[in-house]
Amino acid sequence: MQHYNVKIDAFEGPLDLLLHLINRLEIDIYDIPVAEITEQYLIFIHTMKELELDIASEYLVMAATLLAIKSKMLLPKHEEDEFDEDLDVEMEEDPRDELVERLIEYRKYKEAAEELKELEQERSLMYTKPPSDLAGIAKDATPEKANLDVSLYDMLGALQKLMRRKKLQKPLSTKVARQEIPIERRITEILTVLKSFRGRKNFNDLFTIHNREHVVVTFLAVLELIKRKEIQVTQENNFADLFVESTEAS
Amino acid sequence: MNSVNWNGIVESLLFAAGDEGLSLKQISAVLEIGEIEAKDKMNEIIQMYNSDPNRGLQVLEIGGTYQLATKKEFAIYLKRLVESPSSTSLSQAALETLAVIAYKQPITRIEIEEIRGVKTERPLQTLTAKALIKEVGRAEGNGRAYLYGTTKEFLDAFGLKDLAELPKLPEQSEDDEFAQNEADLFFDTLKQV
Amino acid sequence: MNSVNWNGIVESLLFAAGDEGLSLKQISAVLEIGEIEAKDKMNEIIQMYNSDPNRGLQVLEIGGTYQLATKKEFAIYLKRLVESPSSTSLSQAALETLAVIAYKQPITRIEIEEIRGVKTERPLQTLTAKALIKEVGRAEGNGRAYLYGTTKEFLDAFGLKDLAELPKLPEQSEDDEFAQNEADLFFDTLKQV
Repeated sequence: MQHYNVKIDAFEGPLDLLLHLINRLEIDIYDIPVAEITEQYLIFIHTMKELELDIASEYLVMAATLLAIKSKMLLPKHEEDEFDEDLDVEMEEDPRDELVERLIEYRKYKEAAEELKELEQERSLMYTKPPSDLAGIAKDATPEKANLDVSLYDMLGALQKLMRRKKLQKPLSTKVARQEIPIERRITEILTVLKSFRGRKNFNDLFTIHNREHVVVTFLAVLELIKRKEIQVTQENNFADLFVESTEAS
Repeated sequence: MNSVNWNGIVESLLFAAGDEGLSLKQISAVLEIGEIEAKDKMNEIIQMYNSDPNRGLQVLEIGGTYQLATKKEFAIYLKRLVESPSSTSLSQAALETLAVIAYKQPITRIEIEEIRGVKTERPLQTLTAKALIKEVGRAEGNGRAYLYGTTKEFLDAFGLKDLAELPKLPEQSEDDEFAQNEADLFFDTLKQV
Repeated sequence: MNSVNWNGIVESLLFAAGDEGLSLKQISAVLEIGEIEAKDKMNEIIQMYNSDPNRGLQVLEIGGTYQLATKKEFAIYLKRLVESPSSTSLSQAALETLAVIAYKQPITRIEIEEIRGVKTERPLQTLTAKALIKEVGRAEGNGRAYLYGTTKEFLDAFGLKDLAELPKLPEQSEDDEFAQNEADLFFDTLKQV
């Protein structure tokens, strides 16, 4: 039995998960093999349970629905004994119908969401500017305290426009100046510090510069040094400070 | 110059209005011409911007207002200079919810949840805060649930003139056709028996 | 077109740069040409705008930066636009300013302008005149600039009981990583002041 390495939060709900299974198993959505899909669906849910992930109740409701459909499908079909005048009726009574309808309806909007995403991306290629401040032009058009015909939505809308607007980068050179600190260099620096210190140094003291990049690089350098067994890290007890020393010095 | 310089005037107006945009009403008021004439002028001007490759700008028509924006093809240069906040990037849940609302508005939360098959409170909050949707009324009947619809900001964020410009929903008819064929096939099979 | 469309590129760059303008250094970096060549191009472009009566815009060279602005001769139309009765509702500039103040108060004018990227005197006047904002104190440090905050009238106008009732911005909800970046951006902008 195949295992799924897919996270449940990769899905937008049970319908999305079902569509995924249908695609994956290359099933005809109008003729879903309920037994098979139910089994796959349940495997998925069980895996989630084993991983002790929270499963939204909707997923469980869908599991029950699938089982109900499956059992209905197993009931003997009397219609087959009858004449073909009942064929239409028989088509409508397929226990899968409602689910199929929901899946198709949902799929429609899932696809529409994709199109919206593309539109949004396209829109983001077009830059706009804020309204100019015309304070100098209109002299004494002092607005009085009139009744305001604005809502919170208007304000939020204006704020969104502001957030969407792109901001000019300060001097172009700041971007260039922010080059990465090579880990090798930081490793050498840390070793030099530890060796000259001749003893244990508080781990926190290694972080001399408080910007994110420096902290990250320092941390990576420490990990690398531990791996190379060039330094040793000790801790007295839980939650106590960490101490670092050069293995060479000790 | 003995005639009014419409192009120059409109360009300066649009520039000053920025992303607030100008309505036809404002344009016709400032130019002191009728709205129909103003509309013709604006169409001419839109055309002029689009057809002139020397222009880095274009006039967008969004939700009943005109606004200036840079042409798409120059985005690569702008990206070298301007921080892109990518602020409108929405989660999949929010996009789906927005799609349902855009096509089915006005619609209640429950109806949206029926279509999506999941709880939809969080995406609704996000979309409201981003001013992409708003409460547009209350449903009849018990509960009198809020009805949601899209906003002008929605049109702007997706570059749409109006709701009619939304991409066509993946047509049901195709699916139906497909189903029809299937059914035909089914009948045919039976007849052969 | 087989050659680079300098005019189009520069127009889009200047437009997006807005009030902040562009230095020769920035222009030459984006266009990947030398500063001398860039300067020649800019002079050509300034000439082009000035000589074309169809253009409502001009390129100003102020303190080493280039920026787009409306031509003086169209100021009367801009005046008409500003004074045309948009009456009861607030301009986007005012709404934006109000939103920034509502969420970031107390805040100075300089900080607001840093966030909005444009001068904000007039919106502040409008909002003060409408009693939606007021001076709530003075900032520490040099200049001791006025700090602005919202008023009780603001709460009334927007139907809020108190400021805590302001809708949470998407970036304020912790579990949205995307939104978090956005918030960082927003706050970084502030820190730069």
